[in-house]
Amino acid sequence: MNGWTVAATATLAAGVGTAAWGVATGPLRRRVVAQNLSTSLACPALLLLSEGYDRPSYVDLALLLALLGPVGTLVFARLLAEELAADPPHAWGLTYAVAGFGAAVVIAVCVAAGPSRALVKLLVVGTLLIGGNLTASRALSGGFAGSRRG
Amino acid sequence: MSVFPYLVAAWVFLVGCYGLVTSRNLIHAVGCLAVCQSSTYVLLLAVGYRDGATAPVFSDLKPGSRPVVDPVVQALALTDVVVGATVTAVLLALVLQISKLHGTVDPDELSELRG
Amino acid sequence: MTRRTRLLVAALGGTGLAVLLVAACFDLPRFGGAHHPYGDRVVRASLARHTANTIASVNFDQRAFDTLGEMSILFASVLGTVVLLRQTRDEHRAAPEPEQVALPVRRFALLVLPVAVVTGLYVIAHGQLSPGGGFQGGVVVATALHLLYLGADYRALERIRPVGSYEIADALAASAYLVLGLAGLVAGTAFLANFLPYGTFNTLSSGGTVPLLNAAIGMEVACAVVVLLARFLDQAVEIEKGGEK
Amino acid sequence: MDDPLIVVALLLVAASATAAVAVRDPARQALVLAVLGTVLAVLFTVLQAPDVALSQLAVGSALTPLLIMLSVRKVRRPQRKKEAER
Repeated sequence: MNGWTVAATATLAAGVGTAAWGVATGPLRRRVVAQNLSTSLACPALLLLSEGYDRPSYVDLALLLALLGPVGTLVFARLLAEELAADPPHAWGLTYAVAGFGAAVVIAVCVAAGPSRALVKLLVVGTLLIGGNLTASRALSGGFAGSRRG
Repeated sequence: MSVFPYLVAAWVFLVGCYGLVTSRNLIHAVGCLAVCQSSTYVLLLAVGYRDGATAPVFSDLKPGSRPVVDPVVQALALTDVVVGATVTAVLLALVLQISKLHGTVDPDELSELRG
Repeated sequence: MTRRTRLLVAALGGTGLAVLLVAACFDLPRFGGAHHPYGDRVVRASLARHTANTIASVNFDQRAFDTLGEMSILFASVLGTVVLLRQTRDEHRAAPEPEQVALPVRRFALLVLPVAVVTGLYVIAHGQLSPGGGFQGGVVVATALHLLYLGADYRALERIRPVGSYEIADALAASAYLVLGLAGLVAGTAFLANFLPYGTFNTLSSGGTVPLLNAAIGMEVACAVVVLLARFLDQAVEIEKGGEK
Repeated sequence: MDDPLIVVALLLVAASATAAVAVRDPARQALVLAVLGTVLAVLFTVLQAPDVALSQLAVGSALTPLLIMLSVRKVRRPQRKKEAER
């Protein structure tokens, strides 16, 4: 164990654990937000693990999650649009807090990596992570007009 | 403590089976089957783990510098994750056919229909 | 059998299974143990064949025949879905109404789509070096294309996705895998044996036939997932019960 | 087996698998299955299997939920039509 893996353990236990609880209980508007936040918390955890294990090739995992996590949330935003339109989620404070946490982790990992080719990949992951997180939240709270079908 | 991962795999499998048996909706049952599938990956990877080792991927690692985990079980699990998803798709296609033919996806109602 | 007796039987069987499973858990090798005879041999063989990603070496070289089996399951399940979800005579197609997508979501989807496709291709191409390979990259490419459905609308997806050609590509990729296997026979070794020069360790062209088989699987998986999702989208969005209007 | 990281990841998998079975509505179950996929990917990373984790991420985060949600939509649609006629 080193500092990075300790931070990853804390992120998983506190962050992803809470998200897993949130997705299993409560009204739909809470569940979709918890699903979105679970991916945007697991992605920094994967970055921390890649640094903790000293394996730069593990960054591919975070890259894929940053790309596909928001796609998964868009699936729910699109196909549950009618139910969500009736009871839209309002969790912007939480969303921004998680986005800020993700940004902090990306910056910390970037500083540890130093200027190199790996840095470019990390910055791409960070941009996708935060952009994807915010866009997915936007999509959940009324991104789709909820037409009859299509 | 050295059997905890195996016990988790067994728990996930049994929970999935419980869901399959008690399910009132065939789509939910397919989801439970996906849970059962994931237990096998947990078991396989737990068998292949080695304390303090890292992945046997040498693009960023000098061969021999660190102990590595067992790649055979990983190769087994890897292909099955993707193939399992397509098998899930076939099952969902069957559920859609059942729903079209009988207008319900509740297994209990379906067995009543058969008489 | 009533619901109650069924549950009773299941509870009985489940308890027995649970007892056996737990007993088996205690008989397994200790978690994290150092004794992995197959693993050690596979790693040595993979390094001898200049393949940096040992897992890719197992999948596409040392146990390529297994992957042929997995690939046929994949192919068969696509075939099954296509047959099950075809349009029947009492159904008709109704053109879906376009969805109103908020502008930031649409922009994000159209921006991420090429990035995701390139990432998928990168994951396939680097399969023999870093984590990844045809199975993972294929799914990423196929999922990325469906961002058009999620972020724009269904008709935009249909325009870039002629399902027929994806079906043909799927079959072609499956046969490419077989042909590469037979090429081993022609080259005088065995079916699916590695017959190309191994190349320099940790470069894109290393590993002999591994990158080629990897690319075939990548294409197969990508096309398979596109065809699968096309059938499901057809059912969920377009096809409706009732006669021709 | 003294690695708390592995224990946390295993507990998360056990908890979300239980939740995936306990949630009975298929659409809500798909949400839990998406989280289960992500948590499994983290567990595989912790068990030093990045290839399997990539597989699980690619399949679990978007493909499986999309398949299930499309099936849910198809199964529900005839019911909705009947309600509209009423």
